[in-house]
Amino acid sequence: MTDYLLLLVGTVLVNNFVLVQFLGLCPFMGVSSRTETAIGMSFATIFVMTLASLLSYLVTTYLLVPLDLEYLTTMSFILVIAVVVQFTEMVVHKTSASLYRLLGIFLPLITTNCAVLGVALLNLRQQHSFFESIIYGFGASLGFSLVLIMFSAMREKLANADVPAPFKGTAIAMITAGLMSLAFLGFTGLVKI
Amino acid sequence: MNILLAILVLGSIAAIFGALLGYASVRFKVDADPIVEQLDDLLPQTQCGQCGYPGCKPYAQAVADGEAINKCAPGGEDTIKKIADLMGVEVQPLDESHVQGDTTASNRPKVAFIIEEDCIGCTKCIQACPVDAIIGAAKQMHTIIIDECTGCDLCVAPCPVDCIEMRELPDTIHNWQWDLTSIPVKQLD
Amino acid sequence: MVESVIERITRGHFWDFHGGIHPPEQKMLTASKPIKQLALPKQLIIPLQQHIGREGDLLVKIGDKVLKGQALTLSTNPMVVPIHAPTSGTISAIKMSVIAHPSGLSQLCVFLDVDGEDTWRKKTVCADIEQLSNSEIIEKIADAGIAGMGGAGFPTHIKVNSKTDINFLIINGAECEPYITADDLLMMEQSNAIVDGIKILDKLLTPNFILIAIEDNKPKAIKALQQATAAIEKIKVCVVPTKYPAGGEKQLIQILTGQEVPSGRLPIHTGIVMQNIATCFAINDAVRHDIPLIRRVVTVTGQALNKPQNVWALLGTPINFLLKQCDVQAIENEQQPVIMGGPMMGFSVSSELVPIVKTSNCILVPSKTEMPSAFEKESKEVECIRCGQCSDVCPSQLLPQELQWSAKAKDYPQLEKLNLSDCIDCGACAYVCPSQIPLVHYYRIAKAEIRQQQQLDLKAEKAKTRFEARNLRLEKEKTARQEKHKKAAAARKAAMNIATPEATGAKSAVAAALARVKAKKAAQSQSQSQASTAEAQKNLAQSNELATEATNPVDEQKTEVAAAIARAKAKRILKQEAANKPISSNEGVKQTVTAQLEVSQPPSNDDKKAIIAAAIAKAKAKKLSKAADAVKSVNLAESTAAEKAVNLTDKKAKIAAAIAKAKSKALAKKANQETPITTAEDIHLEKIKAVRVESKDESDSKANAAADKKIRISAAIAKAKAKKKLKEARNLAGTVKNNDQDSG
Amino acid sequence: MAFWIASSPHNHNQTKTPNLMRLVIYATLPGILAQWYFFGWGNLIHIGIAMITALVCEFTVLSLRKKPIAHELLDGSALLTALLLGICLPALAPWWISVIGTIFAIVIVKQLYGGLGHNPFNPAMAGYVMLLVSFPLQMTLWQPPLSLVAVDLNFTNTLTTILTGFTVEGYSVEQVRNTLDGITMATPLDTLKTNINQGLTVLESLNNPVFGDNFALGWEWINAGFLLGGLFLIFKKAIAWQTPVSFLISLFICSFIGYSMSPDSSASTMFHWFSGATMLGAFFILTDPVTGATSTKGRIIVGLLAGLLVYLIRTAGGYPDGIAFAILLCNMSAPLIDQYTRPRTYGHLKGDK
Repeated sequence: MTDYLLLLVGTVLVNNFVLVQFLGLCPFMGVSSRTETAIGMSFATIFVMTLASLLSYLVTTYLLVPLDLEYLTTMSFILVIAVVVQFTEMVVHKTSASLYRLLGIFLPLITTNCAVLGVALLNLRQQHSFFESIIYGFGASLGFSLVLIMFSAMREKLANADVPAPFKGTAIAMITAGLMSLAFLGFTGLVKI
Repeated sequence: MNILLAILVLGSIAAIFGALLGYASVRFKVDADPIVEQLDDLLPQTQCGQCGYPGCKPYAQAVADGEAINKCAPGGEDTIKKIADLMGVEVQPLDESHVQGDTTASNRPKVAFIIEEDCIGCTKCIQACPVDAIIGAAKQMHTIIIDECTGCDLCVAPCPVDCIEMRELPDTIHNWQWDLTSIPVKQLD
Repeated sequence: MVESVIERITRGHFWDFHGGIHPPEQKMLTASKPIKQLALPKQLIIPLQQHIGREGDLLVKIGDKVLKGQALTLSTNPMVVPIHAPTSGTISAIKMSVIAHPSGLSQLCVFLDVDGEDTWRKKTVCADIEQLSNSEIIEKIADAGIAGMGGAGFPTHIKVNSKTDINFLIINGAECEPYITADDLLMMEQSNAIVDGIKILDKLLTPNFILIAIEDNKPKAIKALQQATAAIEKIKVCVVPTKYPAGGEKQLIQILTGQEVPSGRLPIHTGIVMQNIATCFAINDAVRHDIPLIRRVVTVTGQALNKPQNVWALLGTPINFLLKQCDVQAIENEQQPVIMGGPMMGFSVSSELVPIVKTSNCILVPSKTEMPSAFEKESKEVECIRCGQCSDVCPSQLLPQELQWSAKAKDYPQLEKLNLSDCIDCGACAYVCPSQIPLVHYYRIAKAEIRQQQQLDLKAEKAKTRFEARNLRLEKEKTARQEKHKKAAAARKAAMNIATPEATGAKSAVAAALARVKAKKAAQSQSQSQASTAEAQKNLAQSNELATEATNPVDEQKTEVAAAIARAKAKRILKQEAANKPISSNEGVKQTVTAQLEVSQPPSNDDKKAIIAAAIAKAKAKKLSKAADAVKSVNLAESTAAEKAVNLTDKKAKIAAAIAKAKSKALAKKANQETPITTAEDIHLEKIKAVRVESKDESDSKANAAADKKIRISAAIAKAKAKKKLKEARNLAGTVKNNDQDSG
Repeated sequence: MAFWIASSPHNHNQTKTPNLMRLVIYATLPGILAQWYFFGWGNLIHIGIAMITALVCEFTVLSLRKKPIAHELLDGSALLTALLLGICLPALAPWWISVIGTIFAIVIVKQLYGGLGHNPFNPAMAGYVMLLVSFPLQMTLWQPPLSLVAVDLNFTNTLTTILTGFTVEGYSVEQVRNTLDGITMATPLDTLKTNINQGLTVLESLNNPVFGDNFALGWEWINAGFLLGGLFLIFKKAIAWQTPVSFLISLFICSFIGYSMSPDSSASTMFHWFSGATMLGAFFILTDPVTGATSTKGRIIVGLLAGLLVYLIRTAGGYPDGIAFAILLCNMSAPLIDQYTRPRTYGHLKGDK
């Protein structure tokens, strides 16, 4: 139990996917201009990443390994992720039309969120068990969501700031992300994995 | 043999997922959202036709069908930005070719004004007005209902005697915008 | 609940509101001096609108002599409060003048040259108010022109005419703004009159409790009112702690009752009514002594004055008069702020001619040492450091700094989310801001813009519906027209089938039609009847030629036959037109000549009908306009007496117009000309309702009756004419159809 | 006499931001004096260098942006940033450390966001963290308290060490850092962490002279100095009391829980309060209004969060002191906290925004 908790804390804070491992930067920059959108994106990503790491574990363990087809890992993972994202898109479209419009292109683009493929591949590399995979996927997406929402709140505040013209928009957002990353270094060594 | 197996495995995964998605698309079917109405709500409703469409609703329809979003001159950049947000496309600068008249002069709202001595009662402006804000009959002097005029200036061009001009609405205490610098200060001896 | 509130109050325990500040009070400048009676100024400038609502209708004109207390405007609407002549004199001008408004804009004002005699109009003093019914009292309050004298200027007679159960009547004597002592002095000197006013309010509203709230920095006023109300169980004098803005309506309610007025609602919805001290005094004057609201106590204060004190100022007194009375120290080459109201919420005036109005309680002329920030030419604003002092002092518990960011970014949805509309403009945030940001100013601009945006949205919505209605109408007309064209085409086809088979080629038919058109055109002009015959003959020849050209040159005989037939037809047409001529000329005489002459469309069946309809409508319109003019003149001449009559004529005119409309519709069946017709009617309706006022003759009520009659007659005539026309048109249509059949 | 138009309110209580900044700078004096007394001139020299750099940076950026220079240069905010950074730096760190740190703090963390009032991160702490991550060696050149130092660290010696790396007599920094016993010194927090990792109990490690008689030689007095200054600021209403109070309580509770669970491997509550930069962070950095939360509730939450983070990083993290990181993390979360702790407006029901 403690192990699982440590794994969770480790993935959320210490090895944060966005600020420490620099994965999933595209949606991190793309959908963080408004908190509402960021929260919606967070839920979608948590859903996708958890489900994708679960499914990819199943596919590897029960299909690819027995059949000696490990070289198909990446391909089949992409397939899994694409399906999960597509499914999520439909659900979001059905449940919240406004969120669907707010997320726009970034919703289908979760497919190309490298954090999703990353979590599946890292699960494989670190030889996580079934539950570990799920927790790792969940923790990674939770960490992603945490910083995404915080970042969006900061960007809303920044929208009113008197930023010099060349640094307006994405530039200052990148600098902010860098400073956040700096702050997250404080968690180094918190959990020894 | 190995390749066949690979194809088979991938194919079967794809087939299963495909079936799943197919079911989901039926299960979570969404009716097309009334985007035209939303677009129409964003447009300023001056019905000026500067976009090249006969009114705001037709332009909203056209935007929904893929027309450029930057043709609404009265709405200006605010409207373009809102449409861009709604349509999920990039903000574009206003298409200058669709701007009629002198928009640089001031942003104050204007309404049409008929110089009544010059009016010959030709009814041409009545036919041009998109919101029926001009009253008058043939050979009778026409006049503008100021409250209904949207300031689209569509009636200016058809007038054969050039008796219509666009005038700024006067400042009153009801529409004053707290511009303290504009207050004339008088000397007190 | 109510009991516990009262218990707490009797124990001297009050609730507290969030935030608040303690600016330097400076009330000692004027608090110890009695209210001074001033000499009469030379001229008074009385704005027509001194309250929230609309201007009343003027009752006087330039040159009129008025007596003190005489009404200058008339209230025709509950939101209109009349104004009165503050003293006797002559109306010297009625023109735009700078009014007491932060914008420094002008509004219509009555200029009264004071004659110095101060003669009252006849007063009917009411000895016993118990004999008056509530509605009589309310009428007296309304006629006296009383509007809330604390600042907003809401018409008092609306506020006291409440149907709901009133729990608390709160009399606001808090006067929390620094410097101002007008209510304080009034309470000291006129406590009995104020209590009498409160009794009248008690009679009107029958509240469970009456609370008089006074800040604890006014011990003399508290004492005076406590003595005056000692005998009355229901009235409680509440001594509230001094804190700005304790005198704000919502804040005072919270202090006394612990209740909050829900956002967007009025205190009356929670069973609370609040009245100002000065308003109570004015109510007593109006109801008991028949003195309308023509004067008020004004605190003239500030260290730039040598003799600051409270004065009884007549409404309309220009501030330069007051400043001179209080001995202002003019500073050379220095721009001196003169503030109407207190230092926190008052506004600086732009002209020395700004008059005292019902809501002006203070004229503040600060010196540079006492209020340096009021003299600053350039804003010392620096960036907000989010210190949060503004949110600590905000009595509405808003987040002023976040509002400020959003206001600067013009993010209006966010501003509404942050409840900008609940800001009461008290200025506490700007007072404490270490970055010296003029927060309230930002909010005011944002509020004004939000309000305008809302109006624009409303206008856009209206424009949209109008546009859609227009489109619908145009669409209908189009389909109707198409339908008719189809019918006509079908009729022609049928006619062609019946007619002799190969006698005429299509082209000769066209030629014949052309000839017909020309012949008709010629025939229509009465004066040129001779010429028209000649022309018709010429046309005949032309049609002949045309026919010749049209037919196949190979078969000459056929051509000749065809030409002959065409000629014959043309002749017949000519005859026909000649027969028609008298009718049309008659029409021309009967109707307006212009209407007929300009019509020059090809006389197809439908168009003819339409032309006739247009003519009728036009004629009618003219008649109506004449009637309308008469109505207008009547309206001007006898504005009060004739009003009902005007309404009557208005109604009649409307009916006539409606009849005409219905008829023209039936006739024209939505032909091309409908748009101008309906709008023509609109214009006259519009005119009758109210348009420009320019009349030369002053007719009396007889004229009114005459106008009435005229309209009726004109309606009758129009009806008759329309009937006749209809018949004629049918005949005409019949003949034309016959012609067509013949020619075919 | 002419009329002058202005918007209400016409009155103002005449407080000014520069005055506020100056007050905060004065309030650091007791702490700085204690620092000088126990650790010599090092930090004062760094403060000086940082202040000069800060003014130069501000001047450059403001003139590039064509902003009113005199107005903003003298508002005291840049000086305060430099002061805080200078206090935090190791006394014997080379001069360019404070120069780089200040440039980063002023130019990137403050001015790129638009200057005073717009920066989401505390410039001094961001600069410090950047230095700590980029120059770990120089940033751990801690100097033992003067009473334990073998070399006589007078003003000139310190100055030459900072500028050249050697004292006038030619001792290197490493030699200077050796105590009389010839042991290289670290801060008490550092020492404690290393010792615990090596399996020593707290009691055993407290024998180290660096801890002095109470918790941490010298540091306790520096913290006391900053506590004094902080209380002065609260008394003058220059800072909000909620943040430091909730931060100290949170840190107290966390360390108390830790201490009562395993007294051998956890430092006492008072050790946490009076070592490292606890008081400086609590009263001078966390309370920075620009980067903190604005509502009362938000301030309390930020304080609690900071206390927890400081404890976590100090006890379990890779860095000896967690104040700077904790503050940056709090800066990050402040806007979000603000969004969810908006007070109920008058006349609105709870939850009805």
